[in-house]
Amino acid sequence: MALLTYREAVARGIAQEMDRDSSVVLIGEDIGAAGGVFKATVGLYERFGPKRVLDTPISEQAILGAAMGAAMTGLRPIAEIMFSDFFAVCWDLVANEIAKTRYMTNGQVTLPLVIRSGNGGGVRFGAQHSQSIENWAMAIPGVKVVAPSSVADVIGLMAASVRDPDPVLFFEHKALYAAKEDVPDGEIVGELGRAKVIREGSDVTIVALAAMVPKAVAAAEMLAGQGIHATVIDLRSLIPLDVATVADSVARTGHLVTVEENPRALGWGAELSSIIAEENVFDLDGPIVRVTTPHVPLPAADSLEDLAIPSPERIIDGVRRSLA
Amino acid sequence: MALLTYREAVARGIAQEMDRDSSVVLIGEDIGAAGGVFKATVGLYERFGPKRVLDTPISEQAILGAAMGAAMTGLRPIAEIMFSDFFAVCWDLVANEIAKTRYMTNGQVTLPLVIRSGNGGGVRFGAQHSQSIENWAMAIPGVKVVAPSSVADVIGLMAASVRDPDPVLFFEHKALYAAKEDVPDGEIVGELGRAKVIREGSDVTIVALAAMVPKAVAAAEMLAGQGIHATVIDLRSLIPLDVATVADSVARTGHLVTVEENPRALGWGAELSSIIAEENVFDLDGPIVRVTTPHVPLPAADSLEDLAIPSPERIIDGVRRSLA
Amino acid sequence: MTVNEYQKVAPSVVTAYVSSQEGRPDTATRVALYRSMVRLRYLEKRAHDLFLQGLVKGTSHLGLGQEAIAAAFGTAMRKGDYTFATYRGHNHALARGVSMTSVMGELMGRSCGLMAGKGGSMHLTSVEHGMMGSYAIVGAHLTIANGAAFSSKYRGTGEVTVCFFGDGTTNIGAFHEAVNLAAVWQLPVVFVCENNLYMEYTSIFDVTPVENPAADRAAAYGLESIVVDGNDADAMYATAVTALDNARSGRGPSLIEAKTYRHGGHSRADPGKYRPDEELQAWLARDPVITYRARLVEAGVGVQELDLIEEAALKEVDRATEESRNSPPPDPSLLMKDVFADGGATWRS
Amino acid sequence: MTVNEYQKVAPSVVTAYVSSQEGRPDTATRVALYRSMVRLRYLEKRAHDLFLQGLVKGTSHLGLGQEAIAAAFGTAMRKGDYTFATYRGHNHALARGVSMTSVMGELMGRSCGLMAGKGGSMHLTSVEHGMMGSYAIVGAHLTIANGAAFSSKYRGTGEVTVCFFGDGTTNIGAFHEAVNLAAVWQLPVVFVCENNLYMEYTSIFDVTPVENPAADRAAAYGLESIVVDGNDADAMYATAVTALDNARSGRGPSLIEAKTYRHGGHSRADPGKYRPDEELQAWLARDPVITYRARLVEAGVGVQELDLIEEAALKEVDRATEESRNSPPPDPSLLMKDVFADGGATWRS
Ligand SMILES: Cc1ncc(C[n+]2csc(CCOP(=O)(O)OP(=O)(O)O)c2C)c(N)n1
Ligand SMILES: Cc1ncc(C[n+]2csc(CCOP(=O)(O)OP(=O)(O)O)c2C)c(N)n1
Ligand SMILES: [Mg+2]
Ligand SMILES: [Mg+2]
Repeated sequence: MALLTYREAVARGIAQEMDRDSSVVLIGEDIGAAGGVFKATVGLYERFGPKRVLDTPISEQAILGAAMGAAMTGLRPIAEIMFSDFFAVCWDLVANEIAKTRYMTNGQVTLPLVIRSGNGGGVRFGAQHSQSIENWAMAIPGVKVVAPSSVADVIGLMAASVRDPDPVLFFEHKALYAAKEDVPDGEIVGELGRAKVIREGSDVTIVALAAMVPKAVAAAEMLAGQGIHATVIDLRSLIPLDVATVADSVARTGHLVTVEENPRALGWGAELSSIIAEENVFDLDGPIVRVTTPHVPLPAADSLEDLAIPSPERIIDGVRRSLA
Repeated sequence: MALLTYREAVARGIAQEMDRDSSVVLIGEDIGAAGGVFKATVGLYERFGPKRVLDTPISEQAILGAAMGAAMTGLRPIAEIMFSDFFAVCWDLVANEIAKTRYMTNGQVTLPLVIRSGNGGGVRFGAQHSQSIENWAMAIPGVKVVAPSSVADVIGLMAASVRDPDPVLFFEHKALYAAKEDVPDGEIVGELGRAKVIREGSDVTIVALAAMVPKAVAAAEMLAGQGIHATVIDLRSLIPLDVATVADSVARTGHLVTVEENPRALGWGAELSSIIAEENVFDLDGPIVRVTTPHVPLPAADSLEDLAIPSPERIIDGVRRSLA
Repeated sequence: MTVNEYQKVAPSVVTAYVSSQEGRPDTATRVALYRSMVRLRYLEKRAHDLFLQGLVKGTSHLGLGQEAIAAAFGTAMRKGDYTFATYRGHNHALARGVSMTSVMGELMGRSCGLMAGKGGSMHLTSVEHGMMGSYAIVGAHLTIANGAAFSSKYRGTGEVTVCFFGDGTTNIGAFHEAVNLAAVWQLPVVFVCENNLYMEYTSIFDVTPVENPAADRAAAYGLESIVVDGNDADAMYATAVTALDNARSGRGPSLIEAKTYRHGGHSRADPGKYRPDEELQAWLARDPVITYRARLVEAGVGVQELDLIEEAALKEVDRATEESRNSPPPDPSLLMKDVFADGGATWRS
Repeated sequence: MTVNEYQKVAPSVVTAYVSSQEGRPDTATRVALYRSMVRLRYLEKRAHDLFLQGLVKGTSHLGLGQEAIAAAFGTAMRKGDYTFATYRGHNHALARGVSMTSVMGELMGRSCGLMAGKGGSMHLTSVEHGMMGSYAIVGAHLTIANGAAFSSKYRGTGEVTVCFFGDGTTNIGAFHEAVNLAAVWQLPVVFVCENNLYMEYTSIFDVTPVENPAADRAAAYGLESIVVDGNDADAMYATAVTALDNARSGRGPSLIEAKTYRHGGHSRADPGKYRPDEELQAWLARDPVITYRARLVEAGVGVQELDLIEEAALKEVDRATEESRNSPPPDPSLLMKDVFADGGATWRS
């Protein structure tokens, strides 16, 4: 056992895979000697050297292009896009190239690569450095989308992502980087596409992702005090999407509440809601309620940002609306 | 009255607004003397000259940046992104700059601009030139999203978009450019955010957009022959989203089917479905069914592309699933 | 010189670029170059005919007139080297040894196509031949080519990556990022700008502040400025050999600007009327295939040998046409295949 | 010269760039330049203190050491001209006349802030002062600056747009597209690269294949290569006057590379330890504010006059600090305001 932060877990997960497989290389801005702006790659440059840990110019398209071309030809690159908001300057590589190439080439090209990125708000960085853009990725056929909430999952899902033969977008949550947990020593390898039931309760199913998971748990604890027993599910990945775990739970509870950090329109909760509304509508005993950030850019001021992002109180309110 | 194609309507709508307002300028690739690759800007260069109709290098970021900066300082630019797939190379300007600036500046900056683009599939252009990306835009707070299905709406909604004080993404459907309709002479000005009920029926509500509208109408006609009476609603814009018109109809029919050209995950139908499932769940007499392209990139071969994009038959099948 | 003046005199200006006496290939190589060019030419002409017959669906971008560039690199490259091309990539695929049938089949959306119709004419890919893809978003593939070159360098396997693109591509951001990173990382990559003087319908001179859109940018990346006559297969071949050798020997990337001209419009729908007739005529007179034939004959290559090459190419095209016509459309099951490496498209459980 | 050698000798190299004798501003202007620099310096120092006290939330990027550039342009620009800056934009806002209270209030997320806290330190905007925004995605604002410049040209209103950015920004695609389009359209825009030798934590020399990341790219756009000592307010002012005049007179855009250095880390969280101590010391010795004070005294400006300027600036900072501390957080209703021009955030009916 070791007490690790979420950010240390990133470096440990990467190191575990770089140790195992010499085709794994790391590409990004300030990730080398500097250890990354979130200090999530500290020590990797010292350990694996400049041949495997490569600093780049500020050229996100070039970073993702390099990762893609390397993955086509035998490597397993891990690219960093520093803040997930910056995917907007290189979205072409994700949406048009990396995601589509296997399909367009009728399976000739395989792209085992990981793009990791600091995602999400709550750190007062303002509208251009705080977005939750895992939904942008979910809308693109051909990529997998992972967003761990726990320190152990960071390692396990990083390993699973690196070993996965498909391109994976790996969203690290900025507000969780300092979170600490005890994790087992030795190799940790997770599995993509398996949601985690964090606590069980028979009254309502609350589904959350990344930094919303601890908030959902907090809400569930407060609800328990009020006699309402919630199941909390951590989705962990959006693609593959573990609908079965959610549907099973809804079959038992009859109520579904999704908790999303993203702005309202077209968050992943919409997809989940539409699936349940199509396939499991007769299991429902009340409306599916989505708790999200309102459909606005994120404000910088702490007082406003705290109002924007879902809080345990707003989750409780959502649960009450579903149960009403 | 004049018989016009959808592509001619684009030019007529733009000309109408350029005639009226000298602050309207047109910026894009090959839009000048060449009249645009879809021939949707034919005649504008001749009529308004090189000062108001500006060809650019292949530099989509520079195009949208120029539009934004011009809109900040008194102009009303219309920028063209040739194929909507290319939004991926300039998404930063849309998602991070244009959409957020009014909010971030606490209302200091107003951005009256239109970005028009050829959107959608059915023309055998393959995965990188056929996407329906209006959903990418819908997910970004701060932009309006318009996608006309009829020739008259092209003119009316173009006028409304140019006159709107907010940034509007205007999606022209490539498969509709050759469609013809009689339209009235004289000025035509529409309204953003008002869906159009195209036909009324009491059994099911079918909601569609752009090129899916004629398919939904065809399906409704076939269903009528089988004794099933469908209301068909053309959303016309995704932001603002006319939920009220849809909800009213669902209250009468009890059944909702959305018809989306986009790949399944996180299409606009998901948002609409989640709204109805949250706010109008007790109006529903069956599951909300989403008919979409499967969650795959679009194949180029005609035979495969036709399988991918929703057909009247698949819409009918969706209706039957909702009614079952 | 104004833009129009330049365009008018372009052919003679271009001739002045040539320095093909040195490094001129030997006769066997020159015959191989001719054979390659003829194959490309015949396939493209047939593709045009088939389009007129409604058999090539969607779009297609012919490389008629630009054959010398693809042929020279195809001939100079080694097996295992990587090619990255654009939507205008038929020439480049063929020049790496991809069969005519699989190219033509793809254009026609048939199951004999390189990707069984799933990609289409703009995305020709044959990993087996080092043809690592044709890309239809301007600029992106320059960045991807870097990745392949980086991989070769990392693995120490000695392949060179060659990346072809057009003049218009030099104005997009990805061009800048890609050439820059290649220079910083000293990658074994050769960037080849086929300057055919036009983007889609707009002259490159109207929207570019320098005369040589690629070569005049080379210094911005610490690279040498290289301009070559793209219609001269000998000059192209010599240039290719040098650049490939530099890359393979660890001397880093090159950026080459080859002056050329497309005989037809930008894509199938375009008659190319925006081009002054005298300009077109002047360039047609510099047809890389016809002029090269004359040059070979002058150098003593037998006319019969050249005739045979042409006949063989024609037969190959006929056979490919036949095979493609007879090939069925792709199996419907392909729609849901190969989104992911498990072969399927499943995104949820 | 290797990278490290260059960095070591950088200060003396930089001194050699100066040609400040010609076009040296008159005394009144020089005093104004000094006043401006002192105001920027004092505000940035205070911002740093307030951050240490936990009053500045989120991130912030100080321009300590780079004051001469903002001050020179702020002084040379006319009312109505447009400024576009980066997240490192406090200096540029102040230099255009924005009040200290509204800058500091924004850093502290208070309702007296320029945008009442909705934007934050990285997005300072004051349309009233021609401060058209601070942008936090590297590169984007160069393209937006073009739009403002185009608008001035179209409207015939004669404003000039000035766009500031860092050395690292020259490697991103948007830089290329923006400078290129400005050159093609001959826009009245001045691009000012503040080369402070570092991106976030990485030396620009480690990831750039040319020595002068902006100036060595100018020729790629048909522009003149301009390097200036960014720590010399006189040289900067003369350069600004020339570039603004060129733009205003229809002679098109300029790309200026100003060599400078930031005294602190990249952003609030960064102690800047990656920088060799001798390099830092050499640059601190070239502090633009301190050296300029000495130069003015040498030129006969009274010490008392300069003392008064400093005292006034300090008072202004104290008052701004007080006002900001006392300013309430933004009204919660602002959360849902001004997504759209109707003042609200309604996206559905
Ligand atoms: C990012 C992007 N913008 C625009 C286009 C549309 N487009 C396709 S080809 C082309 C012209 C390219 O010109 P050039 O690079 O000279 O290549 P050529 O077609 O002449 O071979 C354009 C504008 C595109 N495919 N991608
Ligand atoms: C597209 C993009 N990539 C990366 C970043 C992260 N980032 C912020 S500032 C910075 C360094 C910029 O360096 P430079 O342009 O030299 O400006 P300076 O900070 O030195 O003023 C980086 C990499 C960003 N904001 N946007
Ligand atoms: Mg071209
Ligand atoms: Mg810098």
